[in-house]
Amino acid sequence: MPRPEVRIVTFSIDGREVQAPEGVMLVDGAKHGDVEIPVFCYEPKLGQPVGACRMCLVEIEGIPKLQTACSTPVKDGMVVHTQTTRVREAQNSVVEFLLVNHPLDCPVCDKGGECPLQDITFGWGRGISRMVEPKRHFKKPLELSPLIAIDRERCILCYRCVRFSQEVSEDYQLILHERGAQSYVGTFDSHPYVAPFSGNIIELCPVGALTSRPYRFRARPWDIEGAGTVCTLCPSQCNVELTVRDERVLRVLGRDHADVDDGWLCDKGRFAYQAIHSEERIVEPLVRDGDQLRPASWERALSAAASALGKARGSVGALAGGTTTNEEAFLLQRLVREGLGSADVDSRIDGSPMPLELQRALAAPALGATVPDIEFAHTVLVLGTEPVDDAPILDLRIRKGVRRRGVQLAVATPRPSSLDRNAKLWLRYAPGAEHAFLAALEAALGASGDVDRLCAVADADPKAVRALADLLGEDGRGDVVILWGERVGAAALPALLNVAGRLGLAEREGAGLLEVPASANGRGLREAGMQPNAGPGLSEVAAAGRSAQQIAAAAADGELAALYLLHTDPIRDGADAPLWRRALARASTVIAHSAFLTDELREHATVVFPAESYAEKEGTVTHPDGRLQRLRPGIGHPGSVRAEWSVLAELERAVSVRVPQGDTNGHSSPLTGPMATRQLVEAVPFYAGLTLEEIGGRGVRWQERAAAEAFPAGPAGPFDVGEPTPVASPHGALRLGTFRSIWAAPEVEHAPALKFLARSATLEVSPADAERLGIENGDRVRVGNDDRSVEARAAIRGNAPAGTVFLDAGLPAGGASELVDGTPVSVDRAGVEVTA
Amino acid sequence: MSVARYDHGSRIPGWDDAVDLSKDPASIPDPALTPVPAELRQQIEAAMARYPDFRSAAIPALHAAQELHGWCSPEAIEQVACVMRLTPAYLTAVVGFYDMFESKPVGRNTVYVCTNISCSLRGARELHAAVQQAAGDDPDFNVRAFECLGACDIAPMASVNGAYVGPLELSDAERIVEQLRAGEDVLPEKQLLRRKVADPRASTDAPALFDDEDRA
Amino acid sequence: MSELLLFKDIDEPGLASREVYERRGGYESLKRALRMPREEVLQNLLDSGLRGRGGAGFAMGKKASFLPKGTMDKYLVCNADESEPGTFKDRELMQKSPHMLVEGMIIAAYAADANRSFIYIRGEYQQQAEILERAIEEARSAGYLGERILGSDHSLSLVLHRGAGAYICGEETGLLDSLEGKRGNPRLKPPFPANQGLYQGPTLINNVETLATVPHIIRLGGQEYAKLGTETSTGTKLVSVSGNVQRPGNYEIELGIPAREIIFGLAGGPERGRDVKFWFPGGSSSPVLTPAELDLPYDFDSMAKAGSMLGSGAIIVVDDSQSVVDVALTLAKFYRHESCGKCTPCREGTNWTVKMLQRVESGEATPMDLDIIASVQEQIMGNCLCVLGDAMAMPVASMVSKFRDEFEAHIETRRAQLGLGEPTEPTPLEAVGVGS
Amino acid sequence: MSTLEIRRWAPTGDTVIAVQRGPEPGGAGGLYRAFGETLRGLKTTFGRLVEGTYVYQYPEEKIPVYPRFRGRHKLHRFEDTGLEKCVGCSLCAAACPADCIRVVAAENTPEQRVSAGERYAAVYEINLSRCIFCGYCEVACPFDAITMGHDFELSDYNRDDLIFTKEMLLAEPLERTPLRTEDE
Repeated sequence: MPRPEVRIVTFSIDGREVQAPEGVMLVDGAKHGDVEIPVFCYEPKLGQPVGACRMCLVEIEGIPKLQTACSTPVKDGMVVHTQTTRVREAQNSVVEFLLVNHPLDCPVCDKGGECPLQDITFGWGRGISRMVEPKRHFKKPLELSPLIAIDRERCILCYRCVRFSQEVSEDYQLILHERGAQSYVGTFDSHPYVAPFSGNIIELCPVGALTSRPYRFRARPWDIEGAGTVCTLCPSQCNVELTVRDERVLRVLGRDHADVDDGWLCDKGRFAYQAIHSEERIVEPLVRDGDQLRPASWERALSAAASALGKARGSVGALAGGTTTNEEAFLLQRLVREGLGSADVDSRIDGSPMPLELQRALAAPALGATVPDIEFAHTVLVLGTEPVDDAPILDLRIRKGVRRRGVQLAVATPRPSSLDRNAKLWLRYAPGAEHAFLAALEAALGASGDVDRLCAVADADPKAVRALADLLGEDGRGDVVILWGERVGAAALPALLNVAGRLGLAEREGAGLLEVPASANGRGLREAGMQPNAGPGLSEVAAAGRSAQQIAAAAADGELAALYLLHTDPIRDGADAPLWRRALARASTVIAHSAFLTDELREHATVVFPAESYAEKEGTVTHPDGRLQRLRPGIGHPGSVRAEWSVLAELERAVSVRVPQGDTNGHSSPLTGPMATRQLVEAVPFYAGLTLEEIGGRGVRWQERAAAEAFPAGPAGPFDVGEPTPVASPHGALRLGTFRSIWAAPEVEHAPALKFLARSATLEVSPADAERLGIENGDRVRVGNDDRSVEARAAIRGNAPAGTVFLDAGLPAGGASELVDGTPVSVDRAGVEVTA
Repeated sequence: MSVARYDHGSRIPGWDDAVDLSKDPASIPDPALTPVPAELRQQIEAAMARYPDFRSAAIPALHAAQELHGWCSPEAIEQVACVMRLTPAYLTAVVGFYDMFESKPVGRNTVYVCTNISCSLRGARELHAAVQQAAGDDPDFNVRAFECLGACDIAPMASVNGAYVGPLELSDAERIVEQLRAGEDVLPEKQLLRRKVADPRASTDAPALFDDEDRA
Repeated sequence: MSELLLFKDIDEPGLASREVYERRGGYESLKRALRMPREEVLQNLLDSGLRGRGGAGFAMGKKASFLPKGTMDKYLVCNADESEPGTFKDRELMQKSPHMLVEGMIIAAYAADANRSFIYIRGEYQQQAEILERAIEEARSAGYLGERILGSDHSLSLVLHRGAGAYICGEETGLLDSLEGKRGNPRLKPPFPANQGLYQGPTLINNVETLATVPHIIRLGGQEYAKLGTETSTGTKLVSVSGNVQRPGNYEIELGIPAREIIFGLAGGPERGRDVKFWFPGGSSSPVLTPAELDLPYDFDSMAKAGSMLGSGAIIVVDDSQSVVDVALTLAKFYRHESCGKCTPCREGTNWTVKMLQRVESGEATPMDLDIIASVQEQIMGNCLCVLGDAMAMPVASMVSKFRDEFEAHIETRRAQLGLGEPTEPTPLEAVGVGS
Repeated sequence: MSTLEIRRWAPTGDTVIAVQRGPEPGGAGGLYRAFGETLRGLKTTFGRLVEGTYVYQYPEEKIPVYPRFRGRHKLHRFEDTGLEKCVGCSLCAAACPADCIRVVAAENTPEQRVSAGERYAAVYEINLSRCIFCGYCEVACPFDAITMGHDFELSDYNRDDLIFTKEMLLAEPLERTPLRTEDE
C-alpha cells in the first residue's frame, strides 16, 4: 500500500485557526494549535482509537453530543471548543469517575511524578471528591510475570495493555476478565504474561498499575536523568532512553522513532541493561600470568597485548561482532591490516565468505528497503529469518503492516515461523536449502530452470513456490520488500539478487531488500571494512584475507599465531564450536574485548580488555537499512573500563612504527571519540561529510545523502546462480535445522531479571518423528551426528515439518554449533546408547 | 492428575491472585499436545464453518465445551483454543464477559430465577430465596438470580435448564427441585411454551378486551 | 382498533411449521417482493414509515438505504437479543411465528442487497432458538434460503447465532462484536454499521419485530401500511405490559392510542385497590412517567415530548405498594451488572450510583446524597460510549427528581428504625470535599 | 444541579474571631497612626535598655528556642507498631531547594517489614552542611515522617560527618535543646 498523500486542512480550536494534516485525530491536530486535550486510552501506536476513557470529550459545532477528540479526524472548517463549561464539566466528571476506585497511594507508587493520571487530575479535575463509599481494595502488588507487577487497585481500565497484547504484539495473552466494574486485567488460568514484547505494557500504562519489577522503587522521576542512545543488542538498533541514577542504568525506555522502532522495545532491550551492572562483569584489564588471568594495570595490559601482537605480525586474525561500533571496527581493521600486516579480519562469524561484487550489488542504495517500507509495501517476503528472534522489533512492524495496512505477507523459512498465522502464504524448505529454494523461485518467476527439480532439491512444495512467485511477481501489484536473514548464506545470494532484479525492486521507491544481519551492527562493521575481501567503504583490498571460518581453521592448524576478538564469542556465535575451541587453544596469542569471562577465555586468553557496554559507548552504528545512528555515553565507565576506540588507538600506536603520532598527512591515531568518527567518515566514501551533529538523535540514512553517489556500484546482474548442492536427504536420520532465540545472548544470562528466560538446548521435533522415535514432550534427548552429540530437551511441535529437527544455536555451550552443519542427525532418548 | 484449585473452587484466579510463575506462558495450545474429544472437535469445526470469520464460533464452541465439561474449565478452554487456533486467554475473556458461561464448577441442573424489575415487583427475590433453600447445598444444582430473562408476562419466573416456567409461587420452589431430582418435566402446566398470547384479539380464550370494572 | 398484523393467527396451532405458515398466506409476500425490483421493495419500506422497534426508533427503510452499493459481502443482522427488562414481544414472535421473521429477513436482505444474514438470539432463549433453527432449516429446504432464491438473483445465507447472556449485546455494535466472537463491547461510532459493521462490511441491523413487520408491509403496500398509527409513528406495535398489572403480556396496538387504554384497558391495570404510582413507557431504560401522563397518546413523539421514550414498547407498571427506592436500586444494580466496562462514566457511574442508593436504602445517606446521585446521573448522561450509561442515568434521575420526597422520607424512616437520629449536616469544609 | 452547591458559610458564636481595628485615618487618629506605633516600639526598646546586659554562658547555658524553631530533622516511627513512617517516596528530596536529601527506596518483604507502606527508605541521608533549614521537606512529607526538630548544635570537624543517615535521624538527639515556653 503506498504511503498516503498528506493534505493540510484548517480548522478552528478555541477560537484559534489551526492547520493540521488532514485525517489526524483532533487530539493530535489540537497540538498544532498548542491546545492540549487530555487522554488516557488514546495511543496511536495501538491502532484504531477505542474512545473508551472519555477523557478527551470536546464540543464540535454542529454536533449536539460531545465528541471524543481521539477518534474524530480533523476536517476543513471544523469549529472545536475545549474550554466551554460543558466540556469542562465532562472532563471533571470523567476524572471524578476514574478516581472513584483509584487509591491515592501516589507516595508509594512508582509512577508518581510521571503519571498521566496525576497530571490530568491536576489539570482537568475538579480538585475534590464526593465519593465517601469505600474504594475497592485488593492485594497488591501481584506478579503478572517475573518482569511485571500488577496493582489492580490502581488500574483505570484504559485497555492499553490489553490492546497492546492483542493488536500490536498479537500474543493475545493479556485480557480483561469479567465485565463492567468487575473487569480486571489478567491472563489465562494464572499463566504468567511472558512474551518477547511484554515490557511495553509498563511504558503504556497511564497509571502505576503495571510496574517493572526490576525498576520497582529504584528511583523517582526527580532522582533520575534520561540519556538517549541506541540499543545495540540486536540489529534492530532501537532508539532508547536510559534512566540513569548515580551512574547506574535503572531502566530502559523507548525513544519513539517511527523509522526505526515505532516506539516499541523488546524485553531483551528493556531489561538486559541489568547485565551492565552485573557483578560478573569484567571492569579491569586481565593479563595472563602463568595459567591464570590476573587483573593488571592498563599500561601492563596494553604493552602485553602490543608485544604479543607485534610478535605475531602478519599472522593475526581479527573478528568483531556484538556491540562493536563502526569506529571500533574501522580502527581494528586498520590496526590489523596496516599495523600488523595481516588481512584476516571478518565480522561474519558464522557466515561463509562473500564475493565483493555480490556485496556491492546487495548494498546498492537503490535496492535497499527501509524499515517503514515494510509497513507500506504491497507484499513482504520474510526469507530465512525469524524476525522475532533475529531483529524483534521488525516482527511488530510486519504485524502492523499486515493488520493495519493490508500488507500481504509471505513467509519462506525452514522452521515454522510465528508469522505464519499472519501470512497469506507460507512455505517450508529444508534447512540450508536457501540456494535451491531461491533458484526455484527465480525459475518460477520466469527464469530458465526446472521449478519442480529445484523444489525437489530444496524439499519445498512446487505449488507453494509457484503461488509465491505469483504473489510477488504479478505486474503492477506494488512494492515488494524482501526481508532476508544473513544466515541464508552466500551461495543463495546470486539467486536472491536475480529474484530482486526480476521483481524490479531497484526501480521502485518503496521496494527492496532488507537484510537482517547476524550481529547487531553487521552492516556497519562491513561498511567500516571489517571484511576479509573489502576495506572501508566496500573498497577493494590488495589481497583478500581469510574469512572467519578460515581463520578458525587456520588457527586450529597453527597457521595463525594470534586471534583478536572484539565483542565476540566465536564459541557462541560461530558455526563450529569445536573448531573454534581448537583454534583458541592452538593460537599463541588471544586478545579479547569482553564483558564476561567465558571458559575458553579463562583458559586461553592472553589479554582480556574490559568491554564497554552500549550505555558507555561513544560512536556510531549502522542500521540494516543504512541509517547511521549515534551512541552516546549514558553512564560513566565502571571500574577502570576504557573506551574501546581508545584502546584500539593505543594498540595501534604501540604496534605501528609507520604511524607516528600527530602525522596529519597520513592518518593518526584518534585522540577523541569524534576524531575516530571523522577518520571513519573520511575512509568511507559514501559517508563523506557526515558529522555527528548531522546524525543527531534520529540518525541519518547514508543512502539519502548526496555522498551516496560515491557508493562503488556492483555489477548489474543477472548473476550466475550456479547449481545448488542438494541438501542431505537422510535415510532414517533427521535433518538438522538451527535457530537462535532472542534469549540466547550473554546479556540475558547475566541480567538477574531475565535469567529465567535464558535458553537451554531445546530440540523441536515433529509429532510424527517423535512417535517414531518414542520421544515424549519434555524428554531429555541426545542429538548427534558424525562423532559429536549434545543433550537437549525435546519439544514436540505440531507444525514442525516431519523429517527435520530444530536445535537451539547461540548458546554458551551445548547448542547446535557443537554439531556438524548440514549433516543428518540421529536423535535418541538420553541415557540410551547413541547410535553411530 | 490432581488439579490445584483456589478457595473459590476454580483454577481461574481472581482479583487477588497473582500468576503462577512456575507455569509457561499460555500461547495457542499445540495440537500435538492437547487431546480434544472427537465430538467436541467436530462440533467446534462445524460451528467455525458457518461463519465468514472462524472467530465468530467462539460462543457456540464454548457453549459446546461447557455442555461437555459442565463449566468452562481451563481444560475445556484449552481444548476449544486448540481447535480454533486461538489463545486460551482470548476465550477466557469471552467466558468472563457472558453470564451464561460458568467460570467455576457448578451443578448440572441450572435454575435461573429472574430478579429483574418486573419480576421483583411480583416477588421474585423471595422466590429466589425459596428455590435456593429448596436446593440447599446440593452440588447438582446451580441456582442463580438472573437479570431479566425476557418473560415478564409470567413474572415471577425461572428458567429451569432452559425451559421457562411461571408465574411461580413460593410453593413451586420445592416442586421444581423435586421434579429436577426425579428427572421429570418441570411444572408442565406453567411452561411458557404452552401459554397463549395475552392480547384478547389474538387469543381465543383470553378474557374480554375491556373489563369496565377494572378501569380506574 | 385496526386489524392485527403480527398477532393475527399467532396462536394457530403449528404456526411454527412452514406448512401451517404457508397455509395462512406465509411466504406470499416474499414471492411478491422477489418479483419486484429491489428499489421498489426498498421504496415500500421507505413509504411505510416503519420505525425500528428495538428502542431507538430509527426509520427502517432509511437505514436500509444507507448501505453502500457494490459487490462486497453485505450483512443483515437480526437483533433478537431482547434483553431490555420489561420486553418480551420478540420472544413471543420467534416462538410462535418464526417463519414470519425468516420471511421478513429474506425480503429485507433483498431490499438492502445483503447476501449474508444472521439472527443474534440471546442465549437464554434456548427453546426459541431451537424453534427458529427448525424454521430456518425448513425455509432452507423449501428454497427460501440459499443460492438464487425462488429463481431470482437474490441469494442469502442465514445463520442463527446464540448469545450467552449479556444485556449489552442488544446494543447494535456490541452485538456485532459478540457475533464476531469477541467480548460484546460496543464500538465507537462513527463508523456506523451501515458502512463498517460485521467483519468491517456494510451491515443492516434490525430488531425482530421490525423485520417481522416487513412481510406485512409488502402485503399491504408501504403507503397503505403508513396509514396505520400516527403520522410519525406508523403501523401497529407490539407492547409488552408487565409489572403490577392484572394481565401482563403482549398486545398489538396501533400507535397513538392513549397509554391508559393499554395499561387499564388491555392489561387490566393494577390489582383492585391499588393505583399506578409510576410507569416506564419504554422498558426499564426510559425515564418514568407519573399517572398524570397516562392519557398521553402512546407513540414515539408524545413519549419523547413527555421527557421519556417509547423505546422497545415495554410498559412496566409500578403500583403504590412499591418503594421507589427499591425500584431505583434494583434498576441500578441491573445496569451495573450489565455495564461492559469499556467506558469510564458508565462503568464507574453505575457502580457509584449503586453504592449511593444502597446507602439511601439503608438510611445511612443524607438528603445531600440525593443531590450527588442526581449530579452523577447528569455526569453519565451523554458522556458514554453507548447508551447503556444513559439507560441507567435517565430512569434513576427521573425517579430521584419526581419522587424526591419519598427518597427523603425513606431515609428518615430508616434512620429512625436504626436509631441513627438526625442526619448531621456536613460542615462547610466537608461539603466541598476537604477532609473527607 | 450538575455542580456541587457550596453552602454559604454562616458562622455563629465561638467560630467568630473579633479583630480590633485601629482608629480611622484623619485628624488626631491619623497623627496617632503616624507616630503612635513608633512610640510603642520605642517603649519596648527603652524598657529593655534599663534591664541591663546579660550574657548567656553558651554552651553551658543555652538559649531556649521557640516551639516552631527549625532545627535538625527527625524521622519518626509509628508509636504502636514501631514501623517507620517514611515510605521512601522521595518527595522531600524533590521539594528540597538545597538538594541535600538523598533517598533510595526498597521494597518491604513479609519477612522484613520496615515501613507501613509497600516501600521504605533503604537509604535516607540529609547533608546538613547544605541544608538551609527551610522546612519544605516537612511540608512535602505526605506521612508526617520527617519533622524539623530543635537541635541546632550541628558543627563538626569533618564534612562527611554532617551527612546524617537514617539511623541518626530516627534516633533521639543526645542532648535536648531547651524549649521556650509561651511567655518567655
